[in-house]
Amino acid sequence: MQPATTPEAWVRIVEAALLAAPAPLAVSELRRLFDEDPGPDLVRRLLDELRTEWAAAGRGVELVQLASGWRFQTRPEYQAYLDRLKEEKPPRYSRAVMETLAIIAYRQPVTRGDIEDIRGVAVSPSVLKTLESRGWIDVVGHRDTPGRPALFATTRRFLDDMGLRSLTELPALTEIERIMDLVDTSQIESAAAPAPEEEA
Amino acid sequence: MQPATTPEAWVRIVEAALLAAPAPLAVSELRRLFDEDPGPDLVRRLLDELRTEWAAAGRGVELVQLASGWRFQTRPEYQAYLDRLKEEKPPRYSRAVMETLAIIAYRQPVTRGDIEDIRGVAVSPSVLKTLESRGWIDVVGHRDTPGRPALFATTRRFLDDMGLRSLTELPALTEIERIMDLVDTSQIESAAAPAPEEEA
Amino acid sequence: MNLPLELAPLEAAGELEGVARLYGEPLLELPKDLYIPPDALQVFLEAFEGPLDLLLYLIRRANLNVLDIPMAPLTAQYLQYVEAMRASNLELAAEYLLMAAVLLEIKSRMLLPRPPRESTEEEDPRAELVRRLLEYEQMKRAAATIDQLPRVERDFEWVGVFVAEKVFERQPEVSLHDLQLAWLRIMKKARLTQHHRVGREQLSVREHMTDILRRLRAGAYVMFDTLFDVGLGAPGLVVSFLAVLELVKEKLVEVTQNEAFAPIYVKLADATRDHA
Repeated sequence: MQPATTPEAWVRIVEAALLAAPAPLAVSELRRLFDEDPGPDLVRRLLDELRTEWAAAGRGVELVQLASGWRFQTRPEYQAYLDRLKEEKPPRYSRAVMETLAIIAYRQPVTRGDIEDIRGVAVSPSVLKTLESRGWIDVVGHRDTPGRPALFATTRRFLDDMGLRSLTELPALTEIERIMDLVDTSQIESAAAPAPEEEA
Repeated sequence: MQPATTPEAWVRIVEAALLAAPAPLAVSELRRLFDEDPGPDLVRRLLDELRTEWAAAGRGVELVQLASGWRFQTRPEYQAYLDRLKEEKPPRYSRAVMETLAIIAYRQPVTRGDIEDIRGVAVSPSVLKTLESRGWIDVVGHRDTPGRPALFATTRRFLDDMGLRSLTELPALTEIERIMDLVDTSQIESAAAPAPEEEA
Repeated sequence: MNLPLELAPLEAAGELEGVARLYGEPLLELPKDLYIPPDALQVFLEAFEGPLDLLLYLIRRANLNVLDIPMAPLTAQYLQYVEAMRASNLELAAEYLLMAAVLLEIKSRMLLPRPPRESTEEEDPRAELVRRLLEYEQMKRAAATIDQLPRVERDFEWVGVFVAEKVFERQPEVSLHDLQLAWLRIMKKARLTQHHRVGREQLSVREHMTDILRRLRAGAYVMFDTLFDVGLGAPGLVVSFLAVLELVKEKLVEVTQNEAFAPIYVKLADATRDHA
């Protein structure tokens, strides 16, 4: 171990420790790095120096002080880049959500009862809530029947997210029906991935 | 997200990604960071630039190329300081573990029986378990002999943890092999023969 | 061939705890005239990774040529250790006894006169042992070398900077294909093909229905004329008109006209009722 005698050497040690640490390091912990305790004030000066140095270099990583200590972390502006490295698969909507969305898209405006009639099962409120919070459906009115059920329709945002200019650009149902006649039933079943019914 | 249009901005993105990555990043992964694929050569140039930049700054952290990609790691000279922050010492491995590891590394793929033949003693299952749970060896197949014994080999993780890019970077075996080749065959015929057969 | 072995007598084990932990080869330099207590012998035995390791130690310590091992003294020395271990009631691994048998067998074969003619063909009885010793020694050294390689967590640390993520939920991605499949599934399941043969035109009617409902959402009366965008052309106007008719049919809107040729007003049906 080289003897660390200069402030520059101390900064480098603190830097290496912070970069390798799995959790924020408190000043009290950083003091343990050295043979002789440099005291809290010197450690704080080293930290300030380090923070300034990294900020001046315009790096995508910055030194920040948190409740539990100091740590290096990426700047939020870089997250979009870092996200691209993520392996994890995006979440999938359940079949209930997708079918409800399809019914609303093609049969709008529809009530929850309409959807239940078509799907043949009860539609859980969480399914509609999922689509509403995504901004893809909303209530456009109420049907003038007992209970005055809400009428759901797709939103402009839905079209935007799907890359459509209007609902008429949705895949034509007649075409679907034609395909359906051609396609083997088992093929459809396997293509329509069996996402669990419950998860929204 | 700021548009990254200058080489300096690219370097900073690669740097942030490497600093934040929980595992080494391959060039192919780093290419995914950008809107438009910069191609492998440009990424390699950015990596070289980054490595040079960090080395020139005399930091306690360096950019290294390993079997599974590029990664920042602390320089060994700094370990004595960093150890002071550690709650527990890293495990020390017994000779049995290290010898088993060496045999697997240099003679892979090998069965437990092969290892026992070379060491002249039984290999306890705990030795293999230790190496497997460290992620340094795994079963890559089974030998087509009675009992179909498992064939062990070292992992990419082993190379990464040892700071190696490939098995060919393992330290050369001692001169014993050369001696064995030079030995007068009439004197020790079969002794000279078997050494090179399974070399990795 | 039968060089005298300068092997330490068994009694010559001393401060074994220290030396026994040494990782490396000539690890035990034992004082000559000390009695070995059984537990020290145990430590001594544990310092070796097996009979090959013990043999290598004996050979290297006596500075012998591995390629020309004097079998008689080596065997004698080895047996001495094994005997001492047995006498101390140490649990001796079977490998040590097996090796003793191997050594004795080689030694006896060496004593047999070789037929002069076949001497070049005949293998040295020690060959297999030598091969194993060399192979083991090589791996033993390789293990020591690998152990010296800088290793993560012992000699260096990975750098892992915290990723400061903005908290946002990752949303599922849905493609038109997914939507199509969903609809397909519905129709297969419910066998609705007959009843819901909805084409492009009808869909655009429904789109206009939604648009009109949105415009009426405020609850106020809206002039009938304003519901039609002339820019859509004749087909568009027809579709818009069909949408209004459909809305009326489904009792979603209320159309009012006070007298002939007076302006026609459209209003959400429910809104009307709210006020009523």
